[in-house]
Amino acid sequence: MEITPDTLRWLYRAMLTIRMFEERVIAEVVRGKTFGSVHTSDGQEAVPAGVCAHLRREDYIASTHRGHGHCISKGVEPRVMMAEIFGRATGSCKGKGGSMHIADFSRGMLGANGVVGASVPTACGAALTAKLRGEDRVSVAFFGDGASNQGVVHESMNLASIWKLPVIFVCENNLYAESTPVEYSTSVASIAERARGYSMPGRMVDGMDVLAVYDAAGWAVGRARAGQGPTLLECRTYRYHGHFYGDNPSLYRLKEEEEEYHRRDAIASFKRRALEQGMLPECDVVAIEREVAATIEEAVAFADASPMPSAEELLADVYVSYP
Amino acid sequence: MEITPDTLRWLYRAMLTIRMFEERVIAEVVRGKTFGSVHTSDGQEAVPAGVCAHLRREDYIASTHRGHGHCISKGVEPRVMMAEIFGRATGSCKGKGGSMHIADFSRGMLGANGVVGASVPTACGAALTAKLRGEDRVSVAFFGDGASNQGVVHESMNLASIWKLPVIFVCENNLYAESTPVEYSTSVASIAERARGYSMPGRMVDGMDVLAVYDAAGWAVGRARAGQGPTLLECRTYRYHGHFYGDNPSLYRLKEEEEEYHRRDAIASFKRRALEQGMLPECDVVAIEREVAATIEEAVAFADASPMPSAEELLADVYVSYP
Amino acid sequence: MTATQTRELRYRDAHSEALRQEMRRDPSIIVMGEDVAGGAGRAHLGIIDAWQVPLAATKGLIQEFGPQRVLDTPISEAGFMGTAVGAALTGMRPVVELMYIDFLGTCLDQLLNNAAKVRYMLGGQAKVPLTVFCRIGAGVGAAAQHSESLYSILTHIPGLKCVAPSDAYTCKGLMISAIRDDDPVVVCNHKALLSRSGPVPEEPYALPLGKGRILRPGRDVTLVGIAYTTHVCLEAAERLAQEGVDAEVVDLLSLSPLDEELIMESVSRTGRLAVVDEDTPRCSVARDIAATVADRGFDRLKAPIKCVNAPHAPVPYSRPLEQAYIPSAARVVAAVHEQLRRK
Amino acid sequence: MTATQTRELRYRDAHSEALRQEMRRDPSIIVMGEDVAGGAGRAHLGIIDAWQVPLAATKGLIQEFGPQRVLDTPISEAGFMGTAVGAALTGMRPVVELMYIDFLGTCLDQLLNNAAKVRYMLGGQAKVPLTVFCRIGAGVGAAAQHSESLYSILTHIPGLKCVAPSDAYTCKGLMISAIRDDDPVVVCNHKALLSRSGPVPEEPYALPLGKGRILRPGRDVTLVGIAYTTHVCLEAAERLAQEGVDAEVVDLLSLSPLDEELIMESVSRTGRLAVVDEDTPRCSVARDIAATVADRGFDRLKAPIKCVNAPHAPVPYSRPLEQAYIPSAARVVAAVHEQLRRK
Ligand SMILES: Cc1ncc(C[n+]2csc(CCOP(=O)(O)OP(=O)(O)O)c2C)c(N)n1
Ligand SMILES: Cc1ncc(C[n+]2csc(CCOP(=O)(O)OP(=O)(O)O)c2C)c(N)n1
Ligand SMILES: [Mg+2]
Ligand SMILES: [Mg+2]
Repeated sequence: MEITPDTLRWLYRAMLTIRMFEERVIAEVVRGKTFGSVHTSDGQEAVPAGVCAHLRREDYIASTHRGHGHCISKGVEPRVMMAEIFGRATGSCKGKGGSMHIADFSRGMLGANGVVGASVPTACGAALTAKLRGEDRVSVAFFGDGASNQGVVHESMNLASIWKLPVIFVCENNLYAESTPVEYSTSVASIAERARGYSMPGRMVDGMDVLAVYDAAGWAVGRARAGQGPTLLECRTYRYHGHFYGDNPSLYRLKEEEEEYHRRDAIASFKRRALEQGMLPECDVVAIEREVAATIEEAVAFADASPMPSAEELLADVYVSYP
Repeated sequence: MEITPDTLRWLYRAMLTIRMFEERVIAEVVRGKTFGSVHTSDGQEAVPAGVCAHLRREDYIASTHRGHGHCISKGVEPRVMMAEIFGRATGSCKGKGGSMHIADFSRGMLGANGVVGASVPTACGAALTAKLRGEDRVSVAFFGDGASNQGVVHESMNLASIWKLPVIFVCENNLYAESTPVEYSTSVASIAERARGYSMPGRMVDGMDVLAVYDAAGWAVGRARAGQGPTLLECRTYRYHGHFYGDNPSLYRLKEEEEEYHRRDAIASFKRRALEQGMLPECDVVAIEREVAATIEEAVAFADASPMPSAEELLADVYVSYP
Repeated sequence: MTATQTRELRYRDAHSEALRQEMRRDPSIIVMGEDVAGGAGRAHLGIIDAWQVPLAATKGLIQEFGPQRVLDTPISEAGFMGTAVGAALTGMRPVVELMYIDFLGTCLDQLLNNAAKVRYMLGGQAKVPLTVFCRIGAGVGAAAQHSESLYSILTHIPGLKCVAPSDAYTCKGLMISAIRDDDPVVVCNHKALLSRSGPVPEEPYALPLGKGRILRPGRDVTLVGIAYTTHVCLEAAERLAQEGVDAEVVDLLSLSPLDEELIMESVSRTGRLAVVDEDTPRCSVARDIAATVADRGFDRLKAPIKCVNAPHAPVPYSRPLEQAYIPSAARVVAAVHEQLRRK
Repeated sequence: MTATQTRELRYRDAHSEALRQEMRRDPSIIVMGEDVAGGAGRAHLGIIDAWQVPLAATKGLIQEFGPQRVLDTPISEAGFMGTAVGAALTGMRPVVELMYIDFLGTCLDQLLNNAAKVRYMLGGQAKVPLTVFCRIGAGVGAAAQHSESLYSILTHIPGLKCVAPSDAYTCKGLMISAIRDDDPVVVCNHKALLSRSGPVPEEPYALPLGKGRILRPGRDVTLVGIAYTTHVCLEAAERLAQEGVDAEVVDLLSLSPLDEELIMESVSRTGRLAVVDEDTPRCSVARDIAATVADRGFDRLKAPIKCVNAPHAPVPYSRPLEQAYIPSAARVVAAVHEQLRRK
């Protein structure tokens, strides 16, 4: 698949924003600026970046409890995300959703979702809307290896197949669901193989290689836009931190495995390759790194300066109208 | 697979009992002896008979809304079934369950279930018990083509696979779920193909041919007893009546299709073959036919003569103890 | 507009008419569910009609609106309910059939954690104009898994609305309101009412969500009914009238929002309340209403509040047991007698 | 047997101890759930310990009882709940962890239509000795999908039992009873209590299902609390005491069966009732109790019955909102003030 310098810059910026955002979120958790737990996606950056590089603003995505990377890749501003995680009135959900429920409908980001597997049919529904309206919008369902065993995911894939919905099922197989290894929980060597049971194409991709993801996603998105129906992509990836910040993954992961994935770090390897092969000039890379660092700084400053939600928010927006 | 004359007689008796039971149930519905709707399984006799021929009394089965054939094949007495359908105190469930909830734990029949797909994990649980206890009991989950799209069926197959449960998934594909044809609802040419996604063997069988079913089931039951884990069998079959008695299937089925399956009738073709090939002497066949007719007569007489449940039953057996 | 014609229509036909008229009005309305267009996609075989059971609510829709708007689903309640929520979030107005409310557990997560919460937890940026309709109630020998009322669970959930029409007129009007409403609404249709006829205007009309109505004015006791039990209340009121007891019958219609004002106003006149509810008693709508009145209406109460519910038990199959299960006029009368003994 | 030693134990550890002691006693007890033995089957890699979050309820069990009895499941709540029901029907005593009660909707069908009904609808030939434990409650910033109480839904369902321990002592005793009981029991553990310590006997002991307890005797008003809100009631009682109001605090413990006698007896002495319940108000346990008393205890009531619930809204994330969401002692005191104004 052809790739323009603009796209290369976009990919690097997206991945780096995710990485720096997640690292900063952890720092802010430690500083006590957040409530509850956060599930960070650093390590997995190549998947949302490589997929969302093909999406337009009006395309849809539906996300998971580990959704920061999806949001950023779909264009949600880090400042409203950080403010949301800080529980502030300026957050994307006015502070009422938090890390697990960031959404921005103006960007086609239909929401992170804390119930494993539950957002997959949401993506199908958005795809149905697009199809019924005759628009060429597509919809992406991100979900984990653990989610692949949820019944609703099976139901969604069957439905998407028989209705030929323009949806891309992106399974981020980071080898674990909390502490449970995928080879224990999942009765198939590659989750992509399950695609056959739905008569849709499936492909396993190296989720640490953003260009490989970009490539596969381009194919899948192209199929969806052309009315050829759904595709299942399984991206093998790895989360660098625990299931949530505070979880100690060394209780269930081997050091060697962690090291291997760090060696294959999506951002470092992409940068190396881009520079070595002259795909991107060093000045671009440096500029992006500066820019991203500034964006994250600004996001935190914005969040920090924002007020908490006002008391009326407790009862606001339960309904459009009631009675 | 070797087959003894005893087994041949058993198969014929089982199939014929189902057929005559179902035909009589319909007559009794018309006579107003039953409440609610009944889902008859005539036409599909070869599947429960061919499968249950391999089961011992202590093996388990879990069934569906269309469960009469499963019950009969697992040894539940027609008289307690008929009494149950008549809502009598002598029914297998004291008249409290009705057609959709016939069960007989003393025969390993864990219950028909009115929620599509919902009894499939029940069968897995029974298989788990057997496995944990180191017994060589097996468990059969009967379900329909429509049920195959239920999430809980996916979850059950994955679970059975990773735990290597001694369970046989028997999908009775009668081509329709209510009025919805399987080729519309189900995203795969053969449901048996989905077995790959669970790393278990799957096989499609002619469900109108009791010996073919017997053969495949023997293999699957053998695997389960030998600790080799689950198997998926898809049996192509046909229900002669509507979804329930009162439904008019000609609204959604073609006459030619109905005729084709009637031509391939499991009982008639088995009888023809058994007589032609000398597998069974005619006198045996006639004796079985007489015997079955008498069993059904007696079942109705028993049901008819039985009392309705007493008023205390309304509140009995909600709990073992409460408080 | 000419004056509206009113005809006798069965409850089930009033339901279909509401759906059809709304679909004509608004092209963003789609219908989804099992067998809503049985045989969909088989037009090439000459099979295009909707299935006719159990409610026949969608009969004929596929002919008029085509398979794009009348979507047969696989038996995948969570999947299609979730898909409907996704479609609702992005601009469609899905109307989903869940055949029997007993199947709620197969898709509750999508209603509870998605449809009901998404607007709130996303800070108001989303809305879910979803309508779900389903059958409730015992009385047709359908046994434990096809006879429940269960609306108490839906009423419990913030973010959902829930209505239960009691006749053909309210069936049409509430269905139309549910479809037009921008929040998720569950419409509960009682099986025992489906074939009852009543006068229904031809023109579309919307009855407000959150409003009950007084079907029979009275001075001595307020009887509140829900769907089928409204008719039980009316029958009890007749019997009480013969004893000289003048019962007021409130037809609840809307379970969430609750028409507290109507109930309070009635009880403040009668001083006695009995709520008749076919759902099982614990945490039921009946007890919810009783508790509301035991707080706000305490000073007006002349007698204990009575709840007449189904027993704390599943629904039995055998007819005599099933008949004993359903709240009866006799039980309502007995409850009122208890209240009056304290005069 | 020597006299039982009592130590200070955290609520969470009391829970684990109950499970461990029962598993030692009865080999038919198995544990199932997500990450109950995180890393199960990886003994060859030296990874065999149970995961430590969120409750650490199963920590160490796999070492003692092995992967045959401590079964990590895929994320398939309906599948493993249904499997547990099947195992229970055939002689095992499964203890299932459903991490958060908010996930109820993913497996409700198996609880509602199978676990709860199967005994009744099969005419008493089956029993389902199943225990489910789950986390409830807000207060830890877990937002709308991980903070609900929802036990009102379980209480609604005939065939299920439901308990909510309020401290380490009741946590151990009720967990043991739930496991020993032959009916399906759901044990609700409130997150805010998990790390609180209290005296717990070493020996196994069973507290009866269906019994509450009086934690503080009083004459003027009965405050009923559930799990965490029991502590809210105690705090409110302290504050009221300073005003000379003597509140009795009932710790409900068992939601189904309900200890009606205890509540009736208390209210018949105090004449006033306030029920404090973190679940949302409509069709809640609070209103259920209020309705029961509004019938059976009517003659003893001196004031309106008050229910102090969470609002009819999902749980918000941001701390100030979340704090306002949870019923507070201040709200309880205000409710009692309203009752007393009528003296
Ligand atoms: C229905 C449901 N069950 C359980 C959980 C608890 N839980 C949260 S994340 C998680 C693991 C998810 O694994 P996976 O899908 O692989 O995503 P990952 O965390 O690896 O990104 C679990 C079990 C939940 N949120 N929802
Ligand atoms: C969860 C659930 N959804 C819907 C129904 C209504 N229903 C009863 S049987 C049936 C069709 C089942 O089709 P299939 O699994 O193929 O079995 P068959 O009736 O053909 O034997 C449906 C939709 C139900 N009982 N349970
Ligand atoms: Mg994972
Ligand atoms: Mg079928």
